[in-house]
Amino acid sequence: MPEPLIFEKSSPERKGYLFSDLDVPISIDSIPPDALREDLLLPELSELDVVRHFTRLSQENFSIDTHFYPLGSCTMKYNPKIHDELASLPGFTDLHPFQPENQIQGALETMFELQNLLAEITGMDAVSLEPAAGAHGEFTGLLMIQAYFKEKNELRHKVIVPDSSHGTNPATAAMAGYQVVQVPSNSKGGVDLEALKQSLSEDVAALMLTNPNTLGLFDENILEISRLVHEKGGILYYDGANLNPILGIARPGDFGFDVVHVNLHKTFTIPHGGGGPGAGPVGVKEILKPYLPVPIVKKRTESAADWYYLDHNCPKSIGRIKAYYGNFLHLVRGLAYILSQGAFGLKKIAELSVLNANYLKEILKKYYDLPYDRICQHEFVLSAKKQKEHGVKASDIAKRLLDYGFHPPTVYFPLIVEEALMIEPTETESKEMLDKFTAAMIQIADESEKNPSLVKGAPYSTPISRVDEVMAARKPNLCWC
Amino acid sequence: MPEPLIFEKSSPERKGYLFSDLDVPISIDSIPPDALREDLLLPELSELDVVRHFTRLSQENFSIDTHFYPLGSCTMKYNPKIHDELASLPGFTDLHPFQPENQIQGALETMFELQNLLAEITGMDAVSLEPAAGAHGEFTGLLMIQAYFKEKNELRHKVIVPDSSHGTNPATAAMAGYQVVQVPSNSKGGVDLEALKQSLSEDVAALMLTNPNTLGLFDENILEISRLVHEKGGILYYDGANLNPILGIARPGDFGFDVVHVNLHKTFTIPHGGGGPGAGPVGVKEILKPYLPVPIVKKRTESAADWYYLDHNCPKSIGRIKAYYGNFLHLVRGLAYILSQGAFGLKKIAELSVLNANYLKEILKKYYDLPYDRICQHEFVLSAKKQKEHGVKASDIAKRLLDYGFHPPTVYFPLIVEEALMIEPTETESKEMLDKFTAAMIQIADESEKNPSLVKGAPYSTPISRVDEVMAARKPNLCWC
Amino acid sequence: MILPHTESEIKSMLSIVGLSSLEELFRDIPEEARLKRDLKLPLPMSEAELRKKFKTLANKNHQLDDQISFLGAGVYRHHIPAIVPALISRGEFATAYTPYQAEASQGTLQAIYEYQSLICKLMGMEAANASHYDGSTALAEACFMAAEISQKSEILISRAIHPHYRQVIQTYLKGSGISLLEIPLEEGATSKDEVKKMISAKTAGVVLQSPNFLGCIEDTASFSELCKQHSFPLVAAVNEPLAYGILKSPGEVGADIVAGEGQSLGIPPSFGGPHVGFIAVKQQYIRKLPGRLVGMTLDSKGVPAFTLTLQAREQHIRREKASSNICTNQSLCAVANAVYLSVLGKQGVQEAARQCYHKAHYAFQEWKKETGLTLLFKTHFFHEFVLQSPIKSEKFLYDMEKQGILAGYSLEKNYPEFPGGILLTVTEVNTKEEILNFSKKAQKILESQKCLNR
Amino acid sequence: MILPHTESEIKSMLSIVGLSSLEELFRDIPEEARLKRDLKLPLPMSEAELRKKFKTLANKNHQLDDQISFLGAGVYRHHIPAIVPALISRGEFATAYTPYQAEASQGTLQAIYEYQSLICKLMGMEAANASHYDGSTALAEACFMAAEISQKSEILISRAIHPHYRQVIQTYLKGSGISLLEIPLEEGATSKDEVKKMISAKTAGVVLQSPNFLGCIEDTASFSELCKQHSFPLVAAVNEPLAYGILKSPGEVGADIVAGEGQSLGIPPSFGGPHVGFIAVKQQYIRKLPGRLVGMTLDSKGVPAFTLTLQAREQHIRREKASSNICTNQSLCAVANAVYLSVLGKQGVQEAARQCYHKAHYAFQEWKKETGLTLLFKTHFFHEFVLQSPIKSEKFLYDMEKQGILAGYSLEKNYPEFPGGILLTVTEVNTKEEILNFSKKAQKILESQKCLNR
Ligand SMILES: Cc1ncc(COP(=O)(O)O)c(C=O)c1O
Ligand SMILES: Cc1ncc(COP(=O)(O)O)c(C=O)c1O
Repeated sequence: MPEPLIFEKSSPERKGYLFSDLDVPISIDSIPPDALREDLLLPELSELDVVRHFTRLSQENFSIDTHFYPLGSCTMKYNPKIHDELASLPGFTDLHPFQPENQIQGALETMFELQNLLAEITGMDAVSLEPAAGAHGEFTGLLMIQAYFKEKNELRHKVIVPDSSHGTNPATAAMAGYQVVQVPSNSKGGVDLEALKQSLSEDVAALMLTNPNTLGLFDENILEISRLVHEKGGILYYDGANLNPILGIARPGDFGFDVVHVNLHKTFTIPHGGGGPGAGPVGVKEILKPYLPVPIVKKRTESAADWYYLDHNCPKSIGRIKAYYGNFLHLVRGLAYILSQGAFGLKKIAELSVLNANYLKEILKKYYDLPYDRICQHEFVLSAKKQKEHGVKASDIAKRLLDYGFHPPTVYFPLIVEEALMIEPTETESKEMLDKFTAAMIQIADESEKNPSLVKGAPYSTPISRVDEVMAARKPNLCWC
Repeated sequence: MPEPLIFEKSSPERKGYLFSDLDVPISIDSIPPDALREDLLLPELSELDVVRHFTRLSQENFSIDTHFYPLGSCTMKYNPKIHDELASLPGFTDLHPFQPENQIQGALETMFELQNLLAEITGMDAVSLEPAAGAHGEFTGLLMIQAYFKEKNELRHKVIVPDSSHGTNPATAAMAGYQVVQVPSNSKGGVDLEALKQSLSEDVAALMLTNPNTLGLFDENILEISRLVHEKGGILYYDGANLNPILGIARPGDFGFDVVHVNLHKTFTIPHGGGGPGAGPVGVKEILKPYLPVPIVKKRTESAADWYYLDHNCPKSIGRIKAYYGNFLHLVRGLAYILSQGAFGLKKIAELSVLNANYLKEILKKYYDLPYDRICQHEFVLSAKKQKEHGVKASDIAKRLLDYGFHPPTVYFPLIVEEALMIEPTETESKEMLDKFTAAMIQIADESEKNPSLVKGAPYSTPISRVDEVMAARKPNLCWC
Repeated sequence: MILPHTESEIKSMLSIVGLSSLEELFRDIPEEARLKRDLKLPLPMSEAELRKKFKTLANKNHQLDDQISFLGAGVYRHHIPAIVPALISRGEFATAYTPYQAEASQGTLQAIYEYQSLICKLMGMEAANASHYDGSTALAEACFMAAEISQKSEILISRAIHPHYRQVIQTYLKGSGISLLEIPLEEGATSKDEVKKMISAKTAGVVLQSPNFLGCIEDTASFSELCKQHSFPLVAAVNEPLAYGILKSPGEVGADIVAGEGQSLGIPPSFGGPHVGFIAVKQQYIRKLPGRLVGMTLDSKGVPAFTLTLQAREQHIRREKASSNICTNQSLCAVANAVYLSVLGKQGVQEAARQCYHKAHYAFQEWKKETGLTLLFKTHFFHEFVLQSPIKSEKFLYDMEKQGILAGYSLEKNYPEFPGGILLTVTEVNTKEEILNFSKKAQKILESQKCLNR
Repeated sequence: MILPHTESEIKSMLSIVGLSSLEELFRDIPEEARLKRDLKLPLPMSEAELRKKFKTLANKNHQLDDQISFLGAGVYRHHIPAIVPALISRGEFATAYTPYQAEASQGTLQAIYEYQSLICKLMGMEAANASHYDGSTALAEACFMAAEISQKSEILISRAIHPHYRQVIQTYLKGSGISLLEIPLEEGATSKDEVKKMISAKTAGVVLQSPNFLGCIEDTASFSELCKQHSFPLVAAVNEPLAYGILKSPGEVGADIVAGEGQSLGIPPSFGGPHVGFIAVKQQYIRKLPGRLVGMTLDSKGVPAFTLTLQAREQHIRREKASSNICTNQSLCAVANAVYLSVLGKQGVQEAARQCYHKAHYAFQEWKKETGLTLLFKTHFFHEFVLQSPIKSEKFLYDMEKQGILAGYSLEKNYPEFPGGILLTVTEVNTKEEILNFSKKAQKILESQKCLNR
């Protein structure tokens, strides 16, 4: 811990912040004394202490702004600084969700426009911007499906999830009360159609498909899958967290999917913030529209001027899934991104993100095992099998990459690939950067053979060396005391 | 060079920035072809490249926001973040100096208010906010003195400067065409009165006094000095760059000084920006007021409302010393600081900055030679004499401090102390921080005895090791090519 | 923003990949599945055009700061020290991902560990998760936890919980088989008599908030006793964490789980988001917590270090058996909370709470005196209270808004049992002048209304 | 902002110092020299009060962005990429001091080395200093340099240099014994015939700017030849560095010293400051440069590294013999220039210049057609030009301002020889719509004026 804890820097009686003097008389009417707090164990620091502390902490991070960050499944693309500027306009930040409609027209217009653009991009009929993240979007989607079948009086209690899906898919299905049925992948990394057919029945409410899947592969049988599920009356849920590589190329709605969520914090450049906040809008086809969460932003054109309003009057809606209306400031960012790109720009993003991934794959497959040797989409998954023969695991390679100045790929995910290294470069990285990265990876492959203990002891250049995760879990210390 | 040069990251044809499409027809009327440029050797990068480059560069700096920075003569105090917020209000930044008077009332009011507050703080009758830095303020001051004597038809061509003064003082005097006369310090670190008397004559236009001087000492004979100079008809110039320790305690104007400059970027918390920009307002007594540079902000009260204007109508003025009206955004910061402190706050700043310095001095004088063992003001000067006996120089100690996470003191300045280490902690540092610093200094004193080569080889923890300054000066490489 | 690839680079990369055009990269996508036209989007905008567009949009909103506002109801205006946005906007915090690689993420990890600790101190709890989407969803997941802990299926929730929160919980519980029953109110506080009647063998837990949505301070301790007697957990909801600068924390009055909203701690209203939820518990429940947890451990050299821990609760490891589906949370907002609580510190938080309290009480007395508006409930309050408007509250608010004052939140829609009820909030940002201004404007409106009615 | 010291710390520190009160720290200050009262300052303000106060002040100004502006005259509106403020406001850049300790300052040093290099590339020069206060003072010091190089005492300066700059030089030269003579104009450009007549044995150098203050492109090459013939330096002044995105750089047309202003390169108008001056020279003059210089060298391990160099020119070493008194410069603004030039890059700078050029020429043609306003000079221009108003220029500008348009800079005060002359600037930020708007408004004003005059 190169920087002490904020609590350790505290000094009794020190003040960090000055309030304006109280400009009203002190109230005589007072709270019952037994409701009053006696002690408050917050630290006591000066403003400079706090600035220095968090500035120094920040420097201990790898981030997109400082490092190439090819973390698979996370789409760590550049987050344009202009979006920060736009999202911090006081007209957006200093706005209360309960202000009267005439005072929030700009915010509603922003949301309305984004709803429409996302519908067009995903090929859906309506969009809700409320979900705060992808998993939240999934939950919303499944509840809509549930409401749909409830109205139809169909009892369907299963949700099918391929084994290559993201962990949130089965977790969400379980949270919505469904029984999760897993189908395996075929040898080409797609859904095993035979297995799918066998799993399908009148019990199945939905198939949740991550596509391109977590192997970075586009399922060639997508239309067949869609047909099969619909045939049995099931609903098709599209996990569009990985929409990046198909922007302007193909649309979930056109494959027959009925619900899709997208992650604005991946495809649409919202900064990840060290784990959040994000935004996970959900789009639906006409059949599910009545079930969208409330409220939905609508427009009416009154005497020449447009008027935006929040429609709560949706009797079949699943209800509210978050207080207020979504992570609004992030919606500003998402809209700004789409507007800055246009149709041509979004397509270019898809193309170059896929080109970058394939370029890395082609070079690296000579040094690392590539279980699915196909054209990939935005990402691909290597296996450290060969390196494991020398005792070097995927996690060792990850740590060693830190010494070369790269954030590692996602490791041990997806679970279906042994010693997985899941690499997603994104389109905002240049060829030079990719070349530097491959050079490091090749070097590490070489080290793994010739000097495995070097790799296994990594990292050497970070503020701390490898952490003891076992101890962390055995004796959890989650709070300073 | 842990981060390559921006030029080395360039790739031909790469674009980093998109302009709106040209919305007007292209002009047929065109520039003579021989005026047209053929090539432009600027780098070609993506926005992400640039963000990453400068973010990484920034991390190679020590700064107040990351480190204790006790650089003598520089008053490296905390720069409140609120000032950045205020100075970047669009009403201040998006303002052209030539907008009509009715459009700039807020800016002029800001300046007017600051002029008055600085006059009160320094004990002067009028203030110009135009100078961009301390040295610029000095120059302005000397030109006013020159104009004053010119009008009186007195030919005075000398300026007296104590040997403990800041380098800008003699440099400024020379630039203004004066002959510089240096007077030595006495054994207590003050001006040698006898020497001063001998230097004084009808030839002397002014004495420039840095007080507290660069030894951190307040000249006990200040009133006597002032009397002596005035007696000979000379003008008293006060280098108020070090005003911090006497804020609210004493005022240059009350000692009889006629001109004073202050450094807003030292005493008044303007961030130093890696060397600038700063702001060096100049205050004068009534006798010099007619010579102030143009324009001066004035107020007239018209039909209930105040009206601010720029007065250019000053026939005796030395003229303009900078385009427009000073480093305006910094004036916003300076005003905000004064207003946030009030009289009580400013005095507290003086007291605690002096307390911090004396505290360090008392502890460190047991380990390092203290040539002037007196109560100091905001700073004090140690000598590394004792350490030099072991071959360890002031600069070695400075470098070694980096390994302990401290920015070093100013070294080899003032020139009158051998192996000088000039330490100014400022009031924004806590006792804990001072204690950590003394611990490091004591440790280094110990190392200097027991393991001098360790100290001489420092630093070991910075992005680069000790630079070759001789080579830099011998074969200057000032431009990438 | 433009992509870095030059034409010649694209060519050379394609040739390494063994393709001759970018189109070929998509050959796995069945022809019929492809989009055969361009997306129908507006033409791309330059940075300058974006600035203009969003400035125009922002200007169509009416900023709170440009009017007088006593609107609260779960989202509060407090001073935000300038260092909060300055620090959390640093690229190294903002553009990092979830700290899965501990060695490359100590900054985020330590900041979140400190956040967890600060929330625990403020709430009187022993462990907190690394944040949740918002107060409403945090509370919904806390209800899941309660049911899981008690292994029962009926949650009793106070009617004085934020209406949005109750609605969200209702939605969340849909597929779960857990039901939600509302405990009626008495003088704005949750009725102890009623809750006693409602408790049954199915009761999974009680959800209570103090100060509650109507501003009233609840007698949480008695509820806690009741819960203990029946061995199910008391879930404390929180809208206004700053209240615990002067009021006893939920932990001190017996809550087992605390879930709520951190927006008050350094985050602007932002039209409702991003804000930040938290869930904090007593030690025994840590393995039931949803979401990420940062723990302190050692590195291989014995240096204290931080890492994500107890991940076996989470979706990426446990899939359908995870304690929640949450993955992305509100990390950067949690860091904002940490910066806020650090710079205000003990005295600052106490002072902020104190000022809220005194200003709200001054306002209420002043308004009563000058306008005749009266308190609807007799229960003690913190910085929020319900006034009884003699005219329709929507009408009163509308007229006040025309005078430049946001005069609170109308209870009519969500609490039809309180016609004319207006929930008003006064915090340290409201000045005496604003309070007096309210009196003046309200007086006039109520006067003129009286005339009309006569 | 409050100081960190607690009462008990103050006590313990005082006891180490051996004093019993803070007052005693000042015992060296003679009693009579002390201030015996409190400073007369307003009561201290909290952060919230500061925000309110400065927001009010800022709102009393009229932002350029809220109107249509064709005001330039040395300070230009250009798009500033969002990354410029985002990067230079990083604490590590903003709160560091002059990089005297190279090992702890590589960030600033490398950024400034890059700045120097970028300025050299743009200006066609070989070395640049680490910045100067602004264009005017940089040019004044360049005049000192010229006199020092030629060892002569008379500077010939074009009358088409920014009037403020000429005034500043006049002030700067006061104590130096160097005099300043103005070269008259011909069609808005500096008269070659006149300068030939003015050159004498005393001539120390010629100062010329292209595009000059009146927007005209000078025939710098001919002046350069003249200077070479007489062996004194040609000093090129610069107001608008972006012009060299399409125009030949000062270096390419023969300047020996280039001095000017970098505000156009990523710095907002800011009511005139902070902006940033620069001085760039050919190799042979580097030891005459005022101010700081960053050089590339190696560290003790042979790694390339940066350091301040040639410090023997500077005041802190040489005192009265220094090449200038400058110490603090405008470093952070120089870094802004570096970020701006890096992100625009070659193509961006060319494009910005191209757009300025075409928009300005379109505007002039449009205005001529629609309003009858004519160009005062026949000389080619870049993005600035002088129109001849048939009515008093101050009156025209006043009427236009009432219509929401800043219609330029009146030459009447500083160039009485051009009555009715108005200097207008059109850059890439001005839209076609704004240009057409100008026509409409100007038409009306000029029409109504004609009626009056009839
Ligand atoms: C494929 C996929 N689905 C779902 C998610 C979950 O999204 P979130 O983390 O926003 O909840 C992710 C994000 O990591 C993902 O990659
Ligand atoms: C005592 C003293 N005088 C003058 C100056 C010069 O001020 P500036 O650097 O702002 O020109 C300084 C600053 O370093 C100083 O410390």
